[in-house]
Amino acid sequence: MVLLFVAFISFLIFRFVGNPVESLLGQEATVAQRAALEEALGLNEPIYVQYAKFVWRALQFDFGNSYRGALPVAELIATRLPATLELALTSATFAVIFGVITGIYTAIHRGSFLTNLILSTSLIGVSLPTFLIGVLLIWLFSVELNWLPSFGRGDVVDLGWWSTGFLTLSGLKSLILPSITLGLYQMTLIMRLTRAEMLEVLQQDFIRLAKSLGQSNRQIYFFHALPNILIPVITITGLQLGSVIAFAIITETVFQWPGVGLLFINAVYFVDIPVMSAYLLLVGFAFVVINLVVDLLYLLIDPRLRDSQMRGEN
Amino acid sequence: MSYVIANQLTRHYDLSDPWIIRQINRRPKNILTAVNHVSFSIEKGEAYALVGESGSGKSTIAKMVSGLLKPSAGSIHIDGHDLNGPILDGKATHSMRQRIQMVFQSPYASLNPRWKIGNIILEPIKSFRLIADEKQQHKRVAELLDQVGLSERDVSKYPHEFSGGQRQRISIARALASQPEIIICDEPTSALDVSVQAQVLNLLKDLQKEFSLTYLFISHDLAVISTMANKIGVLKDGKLVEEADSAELFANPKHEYTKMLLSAAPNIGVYVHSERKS
Amino acid sequence: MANPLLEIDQLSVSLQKRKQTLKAVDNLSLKIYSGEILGLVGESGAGKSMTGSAILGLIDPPLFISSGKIIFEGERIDQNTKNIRGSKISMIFQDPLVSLNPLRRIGDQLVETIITHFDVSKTQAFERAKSLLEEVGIDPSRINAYPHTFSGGMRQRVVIALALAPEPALIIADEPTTALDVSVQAQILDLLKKLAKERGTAIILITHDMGVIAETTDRVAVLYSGRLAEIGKTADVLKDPKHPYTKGLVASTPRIDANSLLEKLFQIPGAMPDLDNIPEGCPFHPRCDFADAQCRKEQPPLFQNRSACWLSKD
Amino acid sequence: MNRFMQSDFFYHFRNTPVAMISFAVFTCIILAAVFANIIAPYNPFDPASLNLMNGFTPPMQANDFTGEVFLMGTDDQGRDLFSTILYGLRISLFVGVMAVALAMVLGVLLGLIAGFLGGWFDVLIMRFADIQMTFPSILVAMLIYGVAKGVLPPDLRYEMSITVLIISIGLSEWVPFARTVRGSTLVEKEKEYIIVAKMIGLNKWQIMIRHILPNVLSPVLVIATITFALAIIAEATLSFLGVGVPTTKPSLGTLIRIGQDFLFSGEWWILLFPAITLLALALSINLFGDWLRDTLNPKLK
Repeated sequence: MVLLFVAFISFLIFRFVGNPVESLLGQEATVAQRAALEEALGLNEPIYVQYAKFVWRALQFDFGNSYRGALPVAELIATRLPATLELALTSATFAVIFGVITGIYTAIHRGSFLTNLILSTSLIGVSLPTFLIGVLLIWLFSVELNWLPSFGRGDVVDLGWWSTGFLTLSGLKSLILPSITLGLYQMTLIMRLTRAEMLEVLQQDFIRLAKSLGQSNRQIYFFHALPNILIPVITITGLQLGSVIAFAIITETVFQWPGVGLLFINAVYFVDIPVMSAYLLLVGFAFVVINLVVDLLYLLIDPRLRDSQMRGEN
Repeated sequence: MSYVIANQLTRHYDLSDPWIIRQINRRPKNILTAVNHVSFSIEKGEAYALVGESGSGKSTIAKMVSGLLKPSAGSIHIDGHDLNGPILDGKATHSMRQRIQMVFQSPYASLNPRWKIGNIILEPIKSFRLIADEKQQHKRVAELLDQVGLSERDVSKYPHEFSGGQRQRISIARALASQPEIIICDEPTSALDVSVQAQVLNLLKDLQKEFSLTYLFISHDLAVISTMANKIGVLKDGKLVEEADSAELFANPKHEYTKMLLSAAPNIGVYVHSERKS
Repeated sequence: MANPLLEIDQLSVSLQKRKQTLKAVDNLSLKIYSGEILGLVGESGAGKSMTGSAILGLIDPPLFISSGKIIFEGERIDQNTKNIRGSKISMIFQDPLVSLNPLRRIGDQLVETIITHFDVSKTQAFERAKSLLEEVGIDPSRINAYPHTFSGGMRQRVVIALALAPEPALIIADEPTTALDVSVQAQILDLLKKLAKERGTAIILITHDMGVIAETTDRVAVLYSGRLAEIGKTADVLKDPKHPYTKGLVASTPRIDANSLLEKLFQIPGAMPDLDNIPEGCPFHPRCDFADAQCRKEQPPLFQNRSACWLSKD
Repeated sequence: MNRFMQSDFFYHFRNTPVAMISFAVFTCIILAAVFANIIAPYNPFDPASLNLMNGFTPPMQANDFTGEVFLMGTDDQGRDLFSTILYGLRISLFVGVMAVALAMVLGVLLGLIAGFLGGWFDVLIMRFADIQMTFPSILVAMLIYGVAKGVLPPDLRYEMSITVLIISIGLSEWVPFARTVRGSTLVEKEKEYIIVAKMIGLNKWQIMIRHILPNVLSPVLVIATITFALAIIAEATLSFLGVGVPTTKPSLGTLIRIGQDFLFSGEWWILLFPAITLLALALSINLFGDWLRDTLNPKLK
């Protein structure tokens, strides 16, 4: 459902924005040339047929050719995807681990010095645009200290169709700054959410009951509170994971990281429609997959949902 | 003929999944019958009470009598007019609406927190176009406030400046503003403290006498009902299981459920009674 | 008479608002004996729940205990509550829908509480949990069910079983039946009476409902504006109230009676004052028909261990 | 007004230094931007006043050729950085305010109608919002920007770029408004004062505008402050990426983009001062918004 809708939007963009015939042929083309190309691209067929064909081709990863460079879009994306996925994965892991830990810590130790420090830092983190974090990190670690590379992926190893930067020292070094840049904002979000949920759960009656029954803080935090904050945290984390892929656009621009984000921003710049719509579909697809995983995790955690699913209720 | 006649009132709620999901799971429609063939009648100037526990359908009946909800089957006649009848003339529904007003349980949710008291009470007067002249309108608001035991100075205050009991008084004043003949009281005192509850119940009694109002009283509290209603209907799972004059019902309950309710209801009378007898 | 199980001695609970110190509970003294049900009755804001929380050490900022002692089995517990709380004193809350952890099986919650307090194996704890469920009238075979599968009244029974798990000497029940239907309320109150009688557990029943007090408690303490207005055997207090507030309360409570329709209810004018607006002298004097100059100036002490009213002086 | 001065809200404000300081900083920035033409020593948009010889003057140092001194130094074209930042602020703030206004009006209206009427309109709007929410707003803004660029004829692209930017950011931020308003509307419409309003015969629009709208606005205020910070950051980000305002009328983001290019050659001030300004702006709005949320939401008190 979501995918079909996203597909429809990207189809509309594909079809109606920046007339592809003109983009391909230029303004001086003859009428006959136009007709021939429209025929070739299938633009003379009814809209719904075009849409069906678009979806059908998309299912086979056929998004047509990029206007610039005339390479197949699918191929372009395939070569760029590993870079983005590695970056996104690293920073998401970083964001989730540190976000949840600091979130719980700051909720439990309210008002302590470290908590206040973390909270005020996090507010700066939210207010700092991602690109500025990137630029400042480059300035500090690349220009002033000269510790880490400021752009690119470093050396990569080809594993068939996948090229990885995880296996070389320069690859790993190149990964550090971009993933911190990308993960910092998500981390603060996850942290603030975890903290807010934790504080809310700790005020519930069943926590007060557990407290009045003399259970230790450890039991209360981990046995009672933690499972109850997992659902919202997982939801947001899932959403953030998707955002990470999209936010990679900014990070990739700052660090000249050769991923799909950089591809997209260039596409926007040059109005390269097939690349834009394919990218949109890709991100939509990522979200659908993540949502599915999140839904499955819900069932694992919440018995109420499990029961209603089994009874077939909604 | 009785003033309010509810005849075979029935209300279903459709709790089923969308059609397509039902087809996939091969399950039938899930219909809840909240009110099941309930009939009762209220004489003019009488106070009739519906008593029942949660899920008995008493609030659904209140909504149907007030015209907010259409019955799935059955009919309601007020003063000989069918409430949901074919007279779809705008004026007729307007005058029907004016005749029936409601007082609700929550003293907090029943007043718009952003409105001044004066405007809250004035709104029905304006909406029903009862008084056109602005000076007369203000006079009427002051009069209404006085009738419920509040002061004219309160018109420019906001609801949060009042206590729960005072807010219920404001609600009552607003209900009176449209000069209704029937007031439906949906648990009007169950959110109030005992000492304040007595004030509100007494006020309702006084107003009933003064304006010969007809009350439909909805409550789960038998003690409250015994001080307010002269006729009582006992609801269980959407059905009327017993109906009697209140003296008769308390002295000589017939249905098992009524007996159970009476014995379960906490009653301070245990002690006060024995005092009287001794 | 035997030594009291719990003694509250001149307890005050305060809060700081702007620059005022407001007293939610003011100079309250009470004694509770084993095996009795003591009712704490009052209208909203009278300080009855606050008193319960103070006994359990659940007073959270901005509220604080500003003076007084709470003595349990001869030991002061107002400063150090950790070891007493839960093992000797349990609590039951108003809303059973939120007093159980929705994500944990009721058995797990019971077993966990039992293991916290007793040195028993998991299987032993499990058996004990089953017999507790049986005692409160729940089929022990449902031990592995989740809270959402129980009705409100059943859930309150589970909460009571939880409260019983540490085998406490005192249970504080804060409006335990307010959220329930009348018929279920009667069953829960019967259960509490049975526990007090069979186990010898003392129960403090906090409620606003004079009917519940009449039918359940042995002794009753009437609170007004955080102060004790009257205390005594339930039968005495209800039959022959000494304090004008209690008199008004009893007379304004509607009773199930074939004749009551004809009479008007007795009504006390006005309403209980807000915390920041408690009048000088006896807090009830603006609403009292018998108030004189002394009432307006001086706060009455408790006379004859019964009533805090100048009228009761002799 | 007197009532406001005595309210808890104002009392709380007076007793929260963070709220007061952030509000003061924010006010200063706004005033500086509004009166930029009075405060700024140069007009950076006037090519005649530029002297290329002044390029790359470090802050508070005399230029090697002309001997002029600039508070925050100059950029590559010899523009006085302080003046450029003030004028850039104007553009950033303008885009932010307009985008938030657009998002707010759109979101509040759609949320109110969807929540009150329910039915297919609700399903449609919320479904659309869900799907849009799955894409980060910056991506949505970029996409709208890209599409608009594709639709507009090339000669209009330059002139319309700020309008396009406002619309892109505005359309990408309406969802939180709509969701919140819909949520509060669903709660409010079940309340009994609404039932009374129905009983006295008010129509849907009267109920929506006169009764519900005033009661759902306080969370909107909080979201508006937070969205304002987001919009300013979004504008800076887009400009930084080169898809925002044109370089001839630089906003803060554009300045940072220019600054980044000269980072490696040691001209750090071109980056630093715009960055600090942006941070101060976003931080003060966020701090104030945070405080506002805590104060207006009694649940967290």
